[in-house]
Amino acid sequence: MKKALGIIGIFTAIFIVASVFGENFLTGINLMQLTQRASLYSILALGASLVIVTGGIDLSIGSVVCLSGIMTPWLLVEKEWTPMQVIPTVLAVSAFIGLCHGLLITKLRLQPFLVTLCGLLLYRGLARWLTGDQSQGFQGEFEGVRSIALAKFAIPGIENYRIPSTVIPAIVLAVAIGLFLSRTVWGRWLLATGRNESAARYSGVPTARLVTLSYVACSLLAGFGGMLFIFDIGSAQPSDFGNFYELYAIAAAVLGGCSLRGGEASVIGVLFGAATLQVLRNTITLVGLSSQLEFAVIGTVLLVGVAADELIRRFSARRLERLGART
Amino acid sequence: MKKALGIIGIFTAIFIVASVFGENFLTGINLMQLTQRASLYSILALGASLVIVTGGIDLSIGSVVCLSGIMTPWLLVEKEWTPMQVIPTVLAVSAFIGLCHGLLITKLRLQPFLVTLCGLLLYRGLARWLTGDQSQGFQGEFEGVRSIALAKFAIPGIENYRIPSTVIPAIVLAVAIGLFLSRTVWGRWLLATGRNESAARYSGVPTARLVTLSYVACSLLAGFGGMLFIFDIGSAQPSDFGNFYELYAIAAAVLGGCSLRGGEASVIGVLFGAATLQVLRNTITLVGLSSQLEFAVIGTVLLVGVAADELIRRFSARRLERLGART
Amino acid sequence: MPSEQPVFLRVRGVGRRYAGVTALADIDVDVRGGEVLAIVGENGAGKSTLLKILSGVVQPSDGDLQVADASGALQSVVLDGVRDATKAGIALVHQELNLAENLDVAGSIYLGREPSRLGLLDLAAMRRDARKWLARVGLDIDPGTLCGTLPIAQRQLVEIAKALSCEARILILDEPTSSLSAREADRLLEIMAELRGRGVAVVFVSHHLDEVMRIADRVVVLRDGHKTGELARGAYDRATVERLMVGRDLARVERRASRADSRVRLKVEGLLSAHRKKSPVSFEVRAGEIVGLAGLVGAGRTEVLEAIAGITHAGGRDGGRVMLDGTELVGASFERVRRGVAIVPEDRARNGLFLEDPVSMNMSLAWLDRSSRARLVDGRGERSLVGSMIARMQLRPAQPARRVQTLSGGNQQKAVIGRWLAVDPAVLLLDEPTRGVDVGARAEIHAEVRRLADAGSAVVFASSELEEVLLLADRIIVMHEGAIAGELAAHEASEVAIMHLATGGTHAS
Amino acid sequence: AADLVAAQKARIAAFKAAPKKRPHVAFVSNGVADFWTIAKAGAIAAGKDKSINCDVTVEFPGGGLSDQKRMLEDLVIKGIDGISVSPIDPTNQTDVLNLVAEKSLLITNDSDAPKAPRLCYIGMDNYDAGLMCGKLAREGCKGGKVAIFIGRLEQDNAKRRRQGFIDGLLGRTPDATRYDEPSKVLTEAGYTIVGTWTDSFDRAKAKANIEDVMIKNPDLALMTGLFEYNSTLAVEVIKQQGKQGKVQLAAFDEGADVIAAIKEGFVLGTVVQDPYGYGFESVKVLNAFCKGDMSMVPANGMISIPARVIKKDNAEAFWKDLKAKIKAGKEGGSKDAK
Ligand SMILES: Nc1ncnc2c1ncn2[C@@H]1O[C@H](COP(=O)(O)OP(=O)(O)OP(=O)(O)O)[C@@H](O)[C@H]1O
Ligand SMILES: Nc1ncnc2c1ncn2[C@@H]1O[C@H](COP(=O)(O)OP(=O)(O)OP(=O)(O)O)[C@@H](O)[C@H]1O
Ligand SMILES: [Mg+2]
Ligand SMILES: [Mg+2]
Repeated sequence: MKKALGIIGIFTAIFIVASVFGENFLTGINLMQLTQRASLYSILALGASLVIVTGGIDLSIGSVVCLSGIMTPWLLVEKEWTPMQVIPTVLAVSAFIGLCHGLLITKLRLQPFLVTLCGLLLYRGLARWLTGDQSQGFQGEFEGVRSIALAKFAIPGIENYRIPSTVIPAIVLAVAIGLFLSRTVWGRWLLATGRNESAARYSGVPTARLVTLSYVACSLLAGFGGMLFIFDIGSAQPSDFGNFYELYAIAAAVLGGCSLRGGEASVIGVLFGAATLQVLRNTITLVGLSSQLEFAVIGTVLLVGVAADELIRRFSARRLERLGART
Repeated sequence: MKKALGIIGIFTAIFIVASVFGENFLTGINLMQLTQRASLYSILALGASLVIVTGGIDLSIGSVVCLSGIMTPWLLVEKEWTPMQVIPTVLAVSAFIGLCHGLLITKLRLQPFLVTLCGLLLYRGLARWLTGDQSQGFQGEFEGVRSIALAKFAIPGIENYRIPSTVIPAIVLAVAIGLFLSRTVWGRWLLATGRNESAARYSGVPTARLVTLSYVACSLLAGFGGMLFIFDIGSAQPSDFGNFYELYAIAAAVLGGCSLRGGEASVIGVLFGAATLQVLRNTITLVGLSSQLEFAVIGTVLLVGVAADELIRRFSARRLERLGART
Repeated sequence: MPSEQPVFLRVRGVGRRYAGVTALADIDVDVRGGEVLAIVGENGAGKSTLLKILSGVVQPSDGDLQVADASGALQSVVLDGVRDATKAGIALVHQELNLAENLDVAGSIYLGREPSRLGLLDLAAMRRDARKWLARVGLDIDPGTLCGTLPIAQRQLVEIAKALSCEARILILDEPTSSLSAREADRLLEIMAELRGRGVAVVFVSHHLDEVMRIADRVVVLRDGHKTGELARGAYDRATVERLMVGRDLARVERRASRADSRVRLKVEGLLSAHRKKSPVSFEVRAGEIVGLAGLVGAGRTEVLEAIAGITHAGGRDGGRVMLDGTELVGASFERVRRGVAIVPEDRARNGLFLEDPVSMNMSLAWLDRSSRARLVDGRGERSLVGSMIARMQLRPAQPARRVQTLSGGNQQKAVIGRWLAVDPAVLLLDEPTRGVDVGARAEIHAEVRRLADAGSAVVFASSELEEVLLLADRIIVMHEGAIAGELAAHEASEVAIMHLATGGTHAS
Repeated sequence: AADLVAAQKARIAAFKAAPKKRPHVAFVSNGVADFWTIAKAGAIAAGKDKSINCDVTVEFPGGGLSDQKRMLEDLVIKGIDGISVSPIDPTNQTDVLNLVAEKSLLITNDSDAPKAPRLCYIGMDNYDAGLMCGKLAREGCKGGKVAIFIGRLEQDNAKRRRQGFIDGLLGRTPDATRYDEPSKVLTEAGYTIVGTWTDSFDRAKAKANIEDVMIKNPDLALMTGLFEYNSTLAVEVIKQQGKQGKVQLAAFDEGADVIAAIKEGFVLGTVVQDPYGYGFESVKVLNAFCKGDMSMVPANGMISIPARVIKKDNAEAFWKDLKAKIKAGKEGGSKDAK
């Protein structure tokens, strides 16, 4: 929780600015769409944070999003599979990808950066080759399955704002991962492995198995996220769908208090990290800044945010020290 | 040298395959163009390796390439500066960017990933804003400056193949960095800092200064590389120029034997790493594989390459041990 | 206290506060040339903090440091960083090891002070001079060896060589002998005496009072960050010092009666280690028995313990077998831990601790797996366990939420041991169990280990301190160059007998 | 879709009685390119035009489909009165296009979405433009090996443009529904189309593609770069390798280097669209809608702004005109011309 305070602060600041200066920012429909986007990216970021906790990194998230997002309509439309066949298949493929990463990293001891970078190239290439570079979409059909990501639930008494269905998996996953890390033996082991792999091994932790598991979970979530993304967007091009999403996911996790050296995570922080990025982008449009400036603004705001967070933290630590000595 | 053996092996294998199956692969002009491309990417990769040695990472390389590559023709053509003014300015801006990274990382102790990710967004945004998203080119002029990257030197006795001028900075930088790391006091300190910062600090090494220096060098090389790239290509669009180049640079460094945990580098390996990626792309076109498959092929080849390297290493270590039992 | 020796360094009213603790308060010390100054105190008393302040690693919160200049006059200084200290002629060997593993030994020794010509390293000179300093500390290795491949004792010697090579006026050593065996420790004491003879000021910390008795000219005693006494040679004895340290008299612990009659719990057959293929090791440990492994640095004790725990896989296809209660132990370390094997590693920072994590996490890690139902952590149970283990191990400060990194060295060691004592393992393997632990706490740890053995566990420990081996072990196995050189029952063992075997002599002693 | 169109028309009819005082309209591209910068100049010029006079927002989505979707959603929320969009993948973008039609007024530019509830399309037919380019090539090069370079093939306009080029080059009877696989080598009418290469907008790669293809086929007779920078880079490579006149180039769009090369005479010519017109007309039409006026929309819903072929004779005049337009657009400030 303490680790998440920084990003919650940054989020709040941006939210206030957006409310004051953004046209129609505080309307139900805008908040609804923001919730949707934040949920989708959260799912990827949660996966990323599991890998980051082990001290690893997964650069293939965006490509797995692409592969699963492309496969879903491709299997449904071109191959005419039923949704009941497609969903498990896509998830299984994603999990298998993660398993390969995990085994290459733990058994062959290859660097995670390298393995998942190859993955980044490979799965996108696979998606492009599979579809012959044609964009894939539902062509207006499959409303049924797509409602997994498109349904909205009304809240009695509140108009305009309805809860998007993607919130449910995002929250369920966040709670599950949060509990997993703090309340289960395996979660504790994962944290220990990330902090000091060798000490974890001496303490009887099956480190290789846990690291593998975290890569499986990350790819599985990326695959699941990719499916939700495509249900939401309706169509995608293999050559650009999911580009840079790994950076967004990792950025959300790191902003949320995960250290890339491993052993630290904050699920609440990750959710806020993902939401911050989305609110920021939305704000830029609603405030009417040029989309040319979008990147520059996001970069600056994040940098100023984390720098301010660090300075505040330091200042308060120094005060504590000066007060000193309770012993 | 030993660390570079793996990538030299991979490179050789690909080179042989390309010679056998690639149409006109072994022609002078193709080899000349490959030398040119390998040199350009090597410059970025050498910069990346300096940062990786410290245990850090620089994700902003591609955006610095973009900013400097866009600024060069923009200042020359739109602002009508002279080349003598433009080149130092662009290099100074790049170095200044690196200085900011270094200070944020060492003084504020922010995570390098986060700082340079913000940089990735910021400098591209800056380039887009500066030029109003307009692509920048030399419009057929400035042959003089451009020859910095376009001149070719004939070798007496060899026809067709001439040495591209970009080889010179690449080789000079490689030798300089190689000597720096292995033969100078500062290089030694950099290596020590990368592996065990506190050990270095306790030995009186000015670690913060060295880390800052390495970020300055990395951005400076990225800026220099960006300039050479634009001299070579002639024009660029701010929204996509240099996208993903940081990944190519880091991949080349890691393939070449740099460990992302820091403290390890092999300059020869980095050169071969950069060359491998370029030969691979060239081979795909010359062999006549669909460009859709390009990513998939690169991913697979690299993965198989590093896995094979690791297995061979392990196998030979075991043989050595079996022969050995040196005690 | 008048003394004819010149004061090199004067400490006046120095204190250091951290968030939550006062590590050091109002310390006055004079460091004199040609004198060996020992600093003693319990774990967490503030010894390391004081030494770090003297060497510029840590800045004092208050107080004043004065350093003698060329003419011998004392000048107030601010030592901001190691560089300043080096300039003032001060060198420090840290309590925790600090070597960059990617450098070779020569590179490590000269890190920060590399000889260079025109900016280029003078590698030849570095190697040559490094060899000289290595010989000085009695370490016979090639200066081109990578530090990462050295066992901990050799690293410690490299660090000492590094400090010696500074040829400083003031040499500061924080528990330099804690991971050395008797022979290397003796050699180090000789070196210290020699330096003293040459007018160098030597400051050192040790928990071995016999070392202190042998060499120190003056002893400064710290307790809870305060100076409780300063005694000159001849004015102190062991009991006085202990009383000043602990505030009471320490009870002497006697060796307990051996219980070698019960069934065999742990059986090691023909174990070949990963690095030495030639000499298989076999021995048995009975239920309730405590076996001590003795030997010189590099004798192979660590390798044996790690092979039993499955950390390093025994070399070759026929790497020997380890049986627990009659069934073979197979697989990786986690499978062995499941069956009740526990190992306290030699290098706590590298293999034992999660430095950035709180004490509670470090102490409950092994317990989690045993206690949890359905893999869920029982939060309340965990808290009470950690509380009771902190009390049992006398961890100070007793704050479960404190990061282990900020504990003193001895307290860190207690945290690692506590992790395993919490789960009552069937086999407890301890590698240098009381490294850096103070006298009082050492007795406590020994008592805990005995309690565990009395409950029927098999205990094997390796220690470089003969005193500890003699005191704790029921049976002593002496190793020499990777093989078992002989076995001694506790009652027939003596330091001489052990050293005889350890240096390659035969059993006929 | 039909009822959404009807609903929009009803709203426009209602504006007749109560016209919007100062409408706020948006122009959304399908990516970032010089082409769109020129279109932006047109849109902003229209906003400031005395007879039109409205607020204009221009958005360039840099991240493909999902980015375009997000921008459209955000614009709708902002309460924009009308949007002219160049949809990246209209067959699969029905949701977001419907959303725009529901809350605002939807027209398309550059790339059409006939099935979407758009009120009209402003632009040209990319197949026709490709055909022009193909014919230009056929005139200048009587057979031999031909290579096609294009940023990417996923978008509809790219596919149509490429197909138009092939049909024009080979002298087939025009048929926009034809589709030749990009991976196949086509040998027909004395020409061999050796392949189509894409680069996902990475220029260094685009250049490498051209160089590599020229190495693989030393006897290449003709190239075409179907996106602006593909042509620009082709000119660059031809110059660097001194192949002026040996390899012909039929270009697309108005890259500065391409125009210069046409003037020099080693490029056959280029097919240019009128992005300025797309921008200008889009704003003009949307503004008229907000005043309740639908008269400029023809029955088939296509407001055609045809492509032109620029050759050596008209290059100079074209270039001067273009520069003047861009300059006028830039003077309006960076983005929102209010
Ligand atoms: N960085 C820090 N942050 C907070 N507290 C610290 C820090 N470093 C030391 N301390 C505290 O200061 C006190 C003194 O520690 P110090 O390391 O000096 O003890 P020591 O006498 O060397 O003990 P040992 O014999 O166990 O090495 C301890 O209570 C310790 O927890
Ligand atoms: N990773 C390794 N690579 C090569 N040799 C090793 C390695 N680890 C240990 N050795 C060698 O094996 C020998 C036995 O080392 P070990 O650490 O088991 O000795 P020890 O008796 O525990 O001594 P101490 O702990 O006092 O150093 C040493 O000589 C050491 O050089
Ligand atoms: Mg200490
Ligand atoms: Mg040992």
